[in-house]
Amino acid sequence: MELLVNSVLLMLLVATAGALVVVRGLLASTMLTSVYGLLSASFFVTMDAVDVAFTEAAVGAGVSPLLLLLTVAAIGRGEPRAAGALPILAIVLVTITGALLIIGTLDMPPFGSADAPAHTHVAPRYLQLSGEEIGIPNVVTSVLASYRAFDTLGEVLVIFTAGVAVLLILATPGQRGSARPRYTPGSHSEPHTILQVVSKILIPFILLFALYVQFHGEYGPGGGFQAGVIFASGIILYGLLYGLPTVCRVVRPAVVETLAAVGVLLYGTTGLLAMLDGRPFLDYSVFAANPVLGQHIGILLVELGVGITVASVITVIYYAFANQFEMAEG
Amino acid sequence: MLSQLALLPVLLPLIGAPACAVLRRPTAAWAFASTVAVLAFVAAAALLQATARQGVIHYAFGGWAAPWGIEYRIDLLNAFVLLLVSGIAAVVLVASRASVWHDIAENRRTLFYVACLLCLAGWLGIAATGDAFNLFVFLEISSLATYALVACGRDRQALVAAFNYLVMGTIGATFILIGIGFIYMLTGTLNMADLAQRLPGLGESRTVFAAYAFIVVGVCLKLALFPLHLWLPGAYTQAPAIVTAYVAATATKVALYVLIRFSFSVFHLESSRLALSLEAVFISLGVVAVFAGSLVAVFASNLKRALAWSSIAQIGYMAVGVGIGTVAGVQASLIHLFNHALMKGALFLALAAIAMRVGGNELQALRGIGRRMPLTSAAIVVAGISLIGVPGTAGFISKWYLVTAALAREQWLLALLIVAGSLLTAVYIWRFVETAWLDQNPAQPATPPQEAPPLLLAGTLLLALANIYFGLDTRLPVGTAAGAAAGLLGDSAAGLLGHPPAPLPGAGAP
Amino acid sequence: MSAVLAILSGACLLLGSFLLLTGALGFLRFADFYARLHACGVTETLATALIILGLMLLSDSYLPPFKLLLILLFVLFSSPTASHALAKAAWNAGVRPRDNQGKRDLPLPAGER
Amino acid sequence: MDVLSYFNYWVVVVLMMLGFFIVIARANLVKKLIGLNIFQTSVFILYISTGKVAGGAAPILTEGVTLYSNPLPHVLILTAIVVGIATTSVGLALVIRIHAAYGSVNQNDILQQDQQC
Repeated sequence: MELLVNSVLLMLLVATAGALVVVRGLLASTMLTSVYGLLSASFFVTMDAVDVAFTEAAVGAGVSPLLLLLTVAAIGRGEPRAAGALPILAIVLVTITGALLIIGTLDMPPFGSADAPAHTHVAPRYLQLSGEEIGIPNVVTSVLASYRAFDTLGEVLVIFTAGVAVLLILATPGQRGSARPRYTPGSHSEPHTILQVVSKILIPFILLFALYVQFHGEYGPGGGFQAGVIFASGIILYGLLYGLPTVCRVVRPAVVETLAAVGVLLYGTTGLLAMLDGRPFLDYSVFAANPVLGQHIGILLVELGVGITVASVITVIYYAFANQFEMAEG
Repeated sequence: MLSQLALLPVLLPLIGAPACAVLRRPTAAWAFASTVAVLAFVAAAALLQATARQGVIHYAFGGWAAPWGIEYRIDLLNAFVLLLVSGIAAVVLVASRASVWHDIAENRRTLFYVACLLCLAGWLGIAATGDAFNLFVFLEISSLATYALVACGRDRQALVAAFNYLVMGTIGATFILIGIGFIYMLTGTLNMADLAQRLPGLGESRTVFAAYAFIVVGVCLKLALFPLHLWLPGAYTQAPAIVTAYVAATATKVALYVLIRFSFSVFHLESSRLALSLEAVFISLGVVAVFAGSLVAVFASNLKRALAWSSIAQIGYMAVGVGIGTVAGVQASLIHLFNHALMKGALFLALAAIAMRVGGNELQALRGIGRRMPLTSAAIVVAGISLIGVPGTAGFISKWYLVTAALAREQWLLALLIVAGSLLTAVYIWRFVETAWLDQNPAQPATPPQEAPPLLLAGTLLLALANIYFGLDTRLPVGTAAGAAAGLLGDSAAGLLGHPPAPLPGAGAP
Repeated sequence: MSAVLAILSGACLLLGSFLLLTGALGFLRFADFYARLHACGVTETLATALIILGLMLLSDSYLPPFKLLLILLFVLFSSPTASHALAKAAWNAGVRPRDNQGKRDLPLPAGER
Repeated sequence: MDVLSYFNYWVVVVLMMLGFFIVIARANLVKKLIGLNIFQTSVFILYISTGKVAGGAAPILTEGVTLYSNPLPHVLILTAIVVGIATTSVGLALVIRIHAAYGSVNQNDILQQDQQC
């Protein structure tokens, strides 16, 4: 049964990717990308990677198509063009890469086998000991926020870098401050009454759900990153329906930009506190006499830092992109 | 305190970048970023001294022991690259103010320095880490920041260059990710030291071969080794002047470090069946890169573009050193890594000054520049003859060790080609000398000297003089490189060359 | 008791899946944009509701049905709204209802654009 | 050799090739980024497939369950997904600026315009 679901999902993925090769319109490609994200998220669920599936659903099927749509809106759909000459070089390169990949798979441990080295060397400790060492049920969160917390700091820094990079690239010369949207009332000609009413009902719950995901990540799938994305999506939904100027009055760009840095600093400071006590960076045992409690506090703080940065950076990126769209319109 | 030293060079820019973003005034951001870079440099110098004295320094994040947590294992090679990168970054950032104020619009300056610090954090994180996946994460931090910095160039072509860089860089990073995934499948670990122990036991696994191939191709994309160099000329030429100096002297060096680290300390290339074929690949690609890069540089009409192509040629020399694959070869490669950073740092800083005064780096516009900006032009010449490899300069030392390493393997032709490549270098450096002093611009009356702003000039001269200093006192690069290469190849025979790895004269040297 | 529940739940799931299938068929076969939207928009809401109901009946504790109920509420709000947004966007973009063969635009009642 | 045991990996290889092909062969810059996205996502699928243990449960400790799938690839891919979206957003920002500067997002048009001046 599992095998059947697996194969069907994989075939759908191949079909989507194939369609992406053929389709030329940007709007259709964007939709297919979203489908691809959703399908891969479903596949991750069948592979027991619930946290990853959650993230991929939020990012692959949500944020990245949204950014693509905003881009397409700003640059126009463009005319689909007929294919040029057969891209021989591309075919050769791709074939070589594919051949190399196939060669690489030949000596791999078979799919799903429990005695593969990947499942016998480092990972067992996480599964066996994280219960008593960290004391939270979600092993992915344990590894993410404690055993490999430095990687996660790097991850937060990556998303922070993305925010900085987008602002740096899209800041229009001559404009004071960074990419601040202009306040042009009535840039949306038509009110979306039904959508606005429904979203007004939903947005509080979206934000509430984000908080649930944020603080429940130790027990179930979820955590700072997913929560941040969901929180930002609430803000983005508001922005899409009420216009950029309105959302900017509610959630000020300057505040969000500062919060992006604050999240990283919160993470970093959590790590630094251990150093002040002479222990290694990100050693949470400094927070409480009981090491398990210390881990709890540390993970809570660190995840909060992740959530704040992710929510702010995604909002900042949305502001910057939507601003470009409004400039293209006006 | 000492126990925290291993982390300090990385941690400073890593925490410094978000802190810098909170600053509102660009001048404050510049001062802050420069301070952070200088402090990181001091920390790296102390770290190098500590590693030279007591060997490998371990640092386990979060207190979790090695294969389960992330670990820094700072040996001489890590410390050497950390010192070089943070040193160049410190000089360039301190010197950058005037040029950045000239090139970058006011509302972008603070973010510009944040991106610079993020870049630095990424590079230092790559150079310090002992975990394969952690390396990938920091690689992406530095890459993303670099794309944005390149896109800040004044011309619209900068945007295209940045986009191409982004696409190729991401392909490279994804290849590295595939490679890491393969070796993780086979060994179950991501820790480099642990990998090094477990990989040889796998014998002739085709998956190991594919993993190494993907990692090498990915790293070579970042390294811009011919023929994977396509992003480099555009990115270097179109980036803001100061960014070129910042990136050219560091990013490819870090990529070379990654190549060496994976080849010799993770995959143990020297003892593998792959060694022979890879030797041929690196040496031949390296030699082609030397000639192709130099030839394009000779005919380029823009000095910045010429030097960008020259970087491709110089990367070729480093690849040759890796290809020779002996302790001497790797040592030569590392020495050249160090010296080339000094040369290109000085050259591109000087070009930044010229771009400020003249408005561009077209050779045609540089006529008579030797009289208008005598010190800056002199710095170009000094760094240029170092690039050629004239005795008495740092470049000579690199070439010397490279030729010696080739001869030790009885590769006569290779040695000859290395020397011949230098002659081509001499041609394009001569073209600058000719334009700057001999070719008077008839339309333009003799203008009074108009030197670069003081800090920029100081940075340029410091790096140019470093080229002379390290041509005469070679203990720091040669000694450290010898120790690092010996450590990599697990061979204590480095002493044969007469350079014991340990003693380091004041690690705070420029 | 549990047998009855199982049969009930199975019936809900089957009916829901069948409705989804008809929706998909309509989406493929109908003539114009609005008819297609109608086909999948209407069936989807009911089908999702039935499937969620079927899953709720299967569970033996209180928390999962409660969560499913929340999801159901969310779907009941969001799915018709999404259909509405799509239809409105299509209208604004100038898509007009077509005849049964999908060959030409239908004439609009007087007073409409 | 059991063909089925490698089926997953081979499909993933096909996905990667398709994504990689879009990146190289398509001249539209947005399309290139989409291809990059597909390429990266396929690598994620490879990693996650590695982490699967047949008959295992999701790595959330539950009483009575002894066999879990490997959590480590999940952690790595969480990070990699973030890297992916970061790259996409920076790339799209560049595309918007390129469109403003050149009036086109087609690689060939841009190349042509650059050569003219």
